[in-house]
Amino acid sequence: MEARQVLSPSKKGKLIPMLQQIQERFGYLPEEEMVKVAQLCGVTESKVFGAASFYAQFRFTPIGRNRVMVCRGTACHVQGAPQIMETIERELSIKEGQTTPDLEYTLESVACIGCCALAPCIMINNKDVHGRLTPQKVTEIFATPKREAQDAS
Amino acid sequence: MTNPVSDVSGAGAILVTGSNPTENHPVIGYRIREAVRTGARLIVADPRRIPLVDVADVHLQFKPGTDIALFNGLAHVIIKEELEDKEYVENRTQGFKYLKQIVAKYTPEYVSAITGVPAKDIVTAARLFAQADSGAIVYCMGVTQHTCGTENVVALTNLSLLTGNLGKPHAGMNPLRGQNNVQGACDMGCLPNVFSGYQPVHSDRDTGTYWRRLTKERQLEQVGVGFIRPASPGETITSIEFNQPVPVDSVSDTIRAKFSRAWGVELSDVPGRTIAEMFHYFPHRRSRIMYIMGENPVLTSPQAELVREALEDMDFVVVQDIFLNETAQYADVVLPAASFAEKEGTFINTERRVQRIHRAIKPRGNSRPDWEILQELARRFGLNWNYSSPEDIWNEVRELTPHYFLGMTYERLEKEGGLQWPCPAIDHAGTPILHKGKFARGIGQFSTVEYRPQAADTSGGVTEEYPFILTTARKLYQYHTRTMTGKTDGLNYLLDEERMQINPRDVQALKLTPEDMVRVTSRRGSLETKIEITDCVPPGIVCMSFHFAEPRVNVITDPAVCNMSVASGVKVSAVRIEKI
Amino acid sequence: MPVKTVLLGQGTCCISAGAKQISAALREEIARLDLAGTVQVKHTGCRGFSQIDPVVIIEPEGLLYSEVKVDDAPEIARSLLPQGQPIERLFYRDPVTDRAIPHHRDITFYNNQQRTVLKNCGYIDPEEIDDYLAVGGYQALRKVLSEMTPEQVIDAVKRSGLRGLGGAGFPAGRKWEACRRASRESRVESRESGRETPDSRLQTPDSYVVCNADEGDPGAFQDRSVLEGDPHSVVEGMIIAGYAVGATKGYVYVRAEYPLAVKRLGIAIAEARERGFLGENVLGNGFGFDIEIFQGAGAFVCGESTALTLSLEGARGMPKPLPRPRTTEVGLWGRPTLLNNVKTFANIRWIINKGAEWFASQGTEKSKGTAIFSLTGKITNCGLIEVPMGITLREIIFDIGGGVPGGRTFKAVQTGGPSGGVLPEGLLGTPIDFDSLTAAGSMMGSGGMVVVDEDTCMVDLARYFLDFTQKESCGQCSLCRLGSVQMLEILNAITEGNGRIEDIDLLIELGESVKIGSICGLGQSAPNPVLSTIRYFREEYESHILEKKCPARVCKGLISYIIVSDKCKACMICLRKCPVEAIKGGKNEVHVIDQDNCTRCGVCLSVCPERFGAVEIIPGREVKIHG
Amino acid sequence: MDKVVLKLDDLEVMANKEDTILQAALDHGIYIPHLCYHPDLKPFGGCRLCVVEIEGRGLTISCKAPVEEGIAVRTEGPEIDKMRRVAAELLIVNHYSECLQCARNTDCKLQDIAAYIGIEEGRLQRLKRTARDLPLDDSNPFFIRDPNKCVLCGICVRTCEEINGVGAIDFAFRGLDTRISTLKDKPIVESRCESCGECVVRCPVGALVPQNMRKPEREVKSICPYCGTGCGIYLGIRGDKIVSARGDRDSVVNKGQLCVKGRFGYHFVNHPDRLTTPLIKRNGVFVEATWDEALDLVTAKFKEAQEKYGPEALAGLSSARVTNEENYLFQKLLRSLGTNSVDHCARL
Repeated sequence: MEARQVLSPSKKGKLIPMLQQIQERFGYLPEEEMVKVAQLCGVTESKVFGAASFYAQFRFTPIGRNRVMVCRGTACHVQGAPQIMETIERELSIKEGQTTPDLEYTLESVACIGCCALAPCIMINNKDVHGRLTPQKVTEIFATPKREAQDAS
Repeated sequence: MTNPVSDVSGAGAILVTGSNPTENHPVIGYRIREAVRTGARLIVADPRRIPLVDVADVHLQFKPGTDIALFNGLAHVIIKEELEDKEYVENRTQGFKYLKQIVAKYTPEYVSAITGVPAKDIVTAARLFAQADSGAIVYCMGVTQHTCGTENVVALTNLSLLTGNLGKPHAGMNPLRGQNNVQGACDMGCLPNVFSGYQPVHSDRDTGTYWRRLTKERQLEQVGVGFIRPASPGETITSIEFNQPVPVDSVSDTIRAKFSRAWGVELSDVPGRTIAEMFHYFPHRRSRIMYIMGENPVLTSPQAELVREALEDMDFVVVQDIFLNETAQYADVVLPAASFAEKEGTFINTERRVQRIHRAIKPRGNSRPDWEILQELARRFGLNWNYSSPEDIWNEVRELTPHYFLGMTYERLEKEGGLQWPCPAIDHAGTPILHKGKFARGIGQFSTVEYRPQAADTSGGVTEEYPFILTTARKLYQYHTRTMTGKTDGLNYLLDEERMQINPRDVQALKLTPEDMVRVTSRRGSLETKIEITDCVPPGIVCMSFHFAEPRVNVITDPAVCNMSVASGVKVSAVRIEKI
Repeated sequence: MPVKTVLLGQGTCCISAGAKQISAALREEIARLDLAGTVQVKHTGCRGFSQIDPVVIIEPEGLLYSEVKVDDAPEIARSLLPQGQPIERLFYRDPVTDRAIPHHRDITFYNNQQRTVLKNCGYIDPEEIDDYLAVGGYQALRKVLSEMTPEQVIDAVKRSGLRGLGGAGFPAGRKWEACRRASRESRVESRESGRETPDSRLQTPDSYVVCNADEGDPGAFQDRSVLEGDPHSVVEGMIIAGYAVGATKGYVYVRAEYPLAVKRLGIAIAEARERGFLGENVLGNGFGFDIEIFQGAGAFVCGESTALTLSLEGARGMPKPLPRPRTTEVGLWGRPTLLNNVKTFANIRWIINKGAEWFASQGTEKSKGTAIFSLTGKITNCGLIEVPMGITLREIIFDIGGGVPGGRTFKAVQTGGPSGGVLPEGLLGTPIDFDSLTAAGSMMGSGGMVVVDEDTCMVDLARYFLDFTQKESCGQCSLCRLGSVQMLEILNAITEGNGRIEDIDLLIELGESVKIGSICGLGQSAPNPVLSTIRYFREEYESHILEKKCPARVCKGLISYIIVSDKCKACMICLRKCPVEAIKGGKNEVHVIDQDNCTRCGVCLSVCPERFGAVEIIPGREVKIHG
Repeated sequence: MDKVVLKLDDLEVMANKEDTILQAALDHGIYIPHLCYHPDLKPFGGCRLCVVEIEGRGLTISCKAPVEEGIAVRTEGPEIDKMRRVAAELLIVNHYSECLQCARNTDCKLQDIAAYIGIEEGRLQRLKRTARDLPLDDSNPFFIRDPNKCVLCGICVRTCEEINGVGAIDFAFRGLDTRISTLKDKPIVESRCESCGECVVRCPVGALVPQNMRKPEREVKSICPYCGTGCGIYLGIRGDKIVSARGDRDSVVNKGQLCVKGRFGYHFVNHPDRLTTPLIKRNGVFVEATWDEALDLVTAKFKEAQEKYGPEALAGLSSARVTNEENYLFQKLLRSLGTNSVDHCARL
């Protein structure tokens, strides 16, 4: 029965790559863009949302200017990642998955950055890795830019 | 429908044209989507982006009124690529060589120029349809409600014949009837020229209309007024080689005699008026007394203003209905009828299936089932009617229409979940698929039709003054004139007002905002409406439904009729749109 | 002609440690010293020894400089001058013997390994196809196309005994064979069915080869390292697979979180296409094959074959319940699909080049070849290792990994990530192979190997893994969706001190039900960390529940931070930094933590100067310090 | 159709070759608990309740396992019971279960399962409710969606896709957050939902229920009064009012399916605007009349006009809504009165 279904690889297979491109451009998936993807891929909007919301990569709200990703890999966990997350949450006054009201920071966790030797570690804006962290070091990382942001506002 | 509804599910390819099943025949819409899911190829030929387009392989978005060119174009590709069912064409049809000649010039490029459909889509669609194991054609008013409606059907039938799709499962020509018993009304003889089972009343069973037969020479004076367009020589009918009328004088005489004997009355052979003729443009050609049972022509007829005038002008109007509808306002007497849930009887659905309905509750107040009212009246006219139940009436229908219904007793209908006509004997299983093995007339006739552009001065002709084409449609959440759906709060909640569909590009060009009202003016009349901005309609085309009393789209539609079927060409009207 | 080559690891881990800046600085210095003619700087993948990244290797001497900083660049450049001398201070120091080791071949971390898949990682430039060709790249493909029939290829893979290295260990040859059979049958079928229409003929290849590089296991990074360090070996393996099973199209499903791997793989595919290894006519042989990269959007469950396929099709990656056709029969777009892991494909060229018998001669009776692990956690030598099957856990952890650092005691090793289990010291003799690990209550899985010491709470570790799997549960089946969350809730209660002793049995009952009742491997293995910790460390659960103490001093609800008054120098640092002002005291007044207000965030511990070491964690919450 | 013989517990049964074990069991009156299986839909396999054991092969879910010649299937056993009980308990604990206030009370699959398995309060109390409270969606005038009662069987999703092909809803998010959702979880009325109610009919629990539902006291078979498809329906009656309509599963036309108008558009029958007495227009105003008054007037007027203008002056419009019998009588009447001017709106 499953073999009989007529599937068209050309259109539907582009769904996730298209969503990735959109997120690349907007930082999240705006609703109108998802509707467009549905039309282009020949699926319904609910399917697009169903797929998008299934994958950790996609977001539905605008993202902060600085994206903080806390590694939740095993090595990081046993070296104290939960404390690191808590400290950042306290420093930024947001919870995991949220964005600060001034759109300065978005705090996320990530399955594994892959720097297990540097555990526990975080990555900011997909490039700056801070490793072998302690709560104290975290406070220092967020102290400076936060103050700048406050000054600016 | 030549084939049953359930047949759609297994079709190899489906061509849907001039029909929006998911809104107007939703359950058939489910079947089509189901077919697509299990591998059917779907071709949608429609000026609008109807919901089915979402699952279609090809959407042939042609300009309204260019149906014939498109269908001939498909035939052209099929013949050119030798995709026709050669054995079928050879053994079961005639006239192939004429068709071949006629469609020769309808190359994809030529058709593309007329219809606006990309040439490659025409080729793809033709291949998809012709190469499938079975191809079903599903159509509706979008094909027939044109001044060339019959010719559209002819061109479509050619496709079905070419590909050998008439008379086999999962295929066929499948017009979808809009109302629960429109098929039954026709089958029962509620047409001027036939008794039940299409038994002719008089010899001219062709396109002859009351008016034309009586005053043939005076037709020409009507040219330009456009109420009924005449068949001027060489324009339409004469170029069609379709069902040439057979001389049936002796046949109709015999039939009239049969009914006359059975009913115990003398029967006239004067052709009757069609609906359009009853409300004729000229008062002296109208009927003087109207008996209207369960209809609302004030809303449904094209150029509705004329109908209203005609009704006001008449000597006496009787309306028999379950609600005091818009037409009833013009009645002198209103008779309260029982609804479908309050009586026994049968309906015939679009696939020719006769099915029983049952009385679930008693009639409201003093209302009565229509058949009882009719019997009461008949008796007052001195007719000797003695029906004790709808079953009595049905048995009379069976006896007088044996070739269609003889085998269909109430008992069988009940037990077998309905039967599809013809069912001429008590041991006959009914006929799910027409034309199986053999056509009713013996051999399938290819008929040739040519595309004719809309003249600029006709209602559909687009000019600078009337740059838009207005087409009409129905919507999911309402039904006809809302006499029934308008009584369900939830349906009104989901769709509570008319909004004319218009493409965003036109909106931009006309500098409209979503809240704007517009005035829509045709050569017939004018109305004001809100708009719905949507790319369901292409630029240059606007669409309205006729569900609402206000704005009433039929005040501006074209009442010009098809010369053969006398269906109105409400699908194409040239209009102009102004912001208010 | 260069005389010396400087190899600079540029894997994600190396770059995180600053390898990019070092490279730039080094190149600049080399140019400044006019050494460009004699010294070649080559970027390579990671050499696996993450602990000492960034690493610089000087060939042909084989010198290894560890933990290099940008500031070291001028000195390294100078050492490359004809008269230059090795820089001793940058030599790797063995943590056990504290001896400086100049050459990489002498480092125990490396010389106890047996590198096949990782052989070229760290030696060749992954962005240069010629580097790969120079080490024999694409020879296997040439051989296959010129000398072997698809059946012979499949036979070789079967005889090699290679098992899928994605975790489950299904024999690769059998999978290939099944896929080839299905592919041939379906080709005949679609021709006969007559349902072919003009466009369907164009769009659907007969079958597909898919490389699973959706390495979602937290703490495993071997697939990434292979793709970053030797992408062509995967491409070559896939082309050979395509030839063998009759596929014309391949996909690499790689995590979007691996941008560098995606980039390098993209370069490798483009280069291979340019050189005729990919395309409509591979090496002029008439066989057509091409590869597309698909970036996985982040769902652990997409490691499961049907979920991965659905994901490629643009749908939710919800695994299809059994019974159902195998992916080799009905896979991507309903076509037969060969799905193998990165490492499985990377092994193919060796099997072809060196022969199935050579491959089969390694490893154990039932598990052939090598295994790759990401060795992390409380381990001295953290990194990526490749070892022959059959080696024991003890050898890996102590001989290669150098044991637990900081004089701490080994407690357990967790293998197989969230699907695996925890093995205590008593099981360190377990040999590494698919069956032995499963028998011990763990699994090979995706190759994560996390060593934990006495400071790791086993309840918390189980909770951690379960938290991961329940977040990654696709939500489709009742047992996985609700059962894993229920178990997590119980574990949360236990770690917060609200556990009941009957919860342990409830966990076992739920765990066993989830194990037998879930649709896919994710659910079926989700209880493993819980069940194995209960099995080996039940007393830790009991002390959480009965004594309200976390012996490893991890679970926040069951520990206390205290300031040891003898050690406190009343320096005010912790007092000022405490976010909730729970530390009382003053200048010259020994500080005390108010236990009622303390949130146990750990700031005081991390700010207390190391030389004082006055803040300590003690198990339990009974401590009340008044005044 | 090919048949196979298999053993279900101790019963030897003959089943169609294409059937699944669950279908074969249900056909033979053997109940296997199930929640996400629906005979109209492709099997899903998510609820895990229909687990059985094929002897010699181990556990499998019966909604997806095909019957085979000679297999012996056990529907109960220690392992099956344990797993099924845990699965059922988890579903029940996370189901918002105010049964007496639920429109689906006594007509609920979860209640059936609970009764079959025998739920023990003590065991339930060991578990925590882990699902969160989510808002209701009552945006559609015809039905209510209550995510707190949803068991994520996916029947609504599959119905929307497989039965009517609309696809207005799908699973969204994952893990415990999984829910049935439109685009961005917006109210259903803002989606492409066509309000056909097919999902409402199939929902095994109270997660989808009709608004203002009233159970009928009896049902009468009929045909839908709307379009020409001619769907078979059962009208639900309570007192002298129609309170529901459902598709006739035996109808070859609609196989139990209906559209929004057919399922929910029956209120016109009960509507107070219905004409209940004949009306005669006097001085431009309608006044109520008796049947005799009205019919006598009609007879007189018809006769008068026919005398004045001839029989052709009379014309009748019949209806595409009334029965065949009535249409037949209508044309019979007009033709008997000497005119063939009878038509209806077939072309509109």
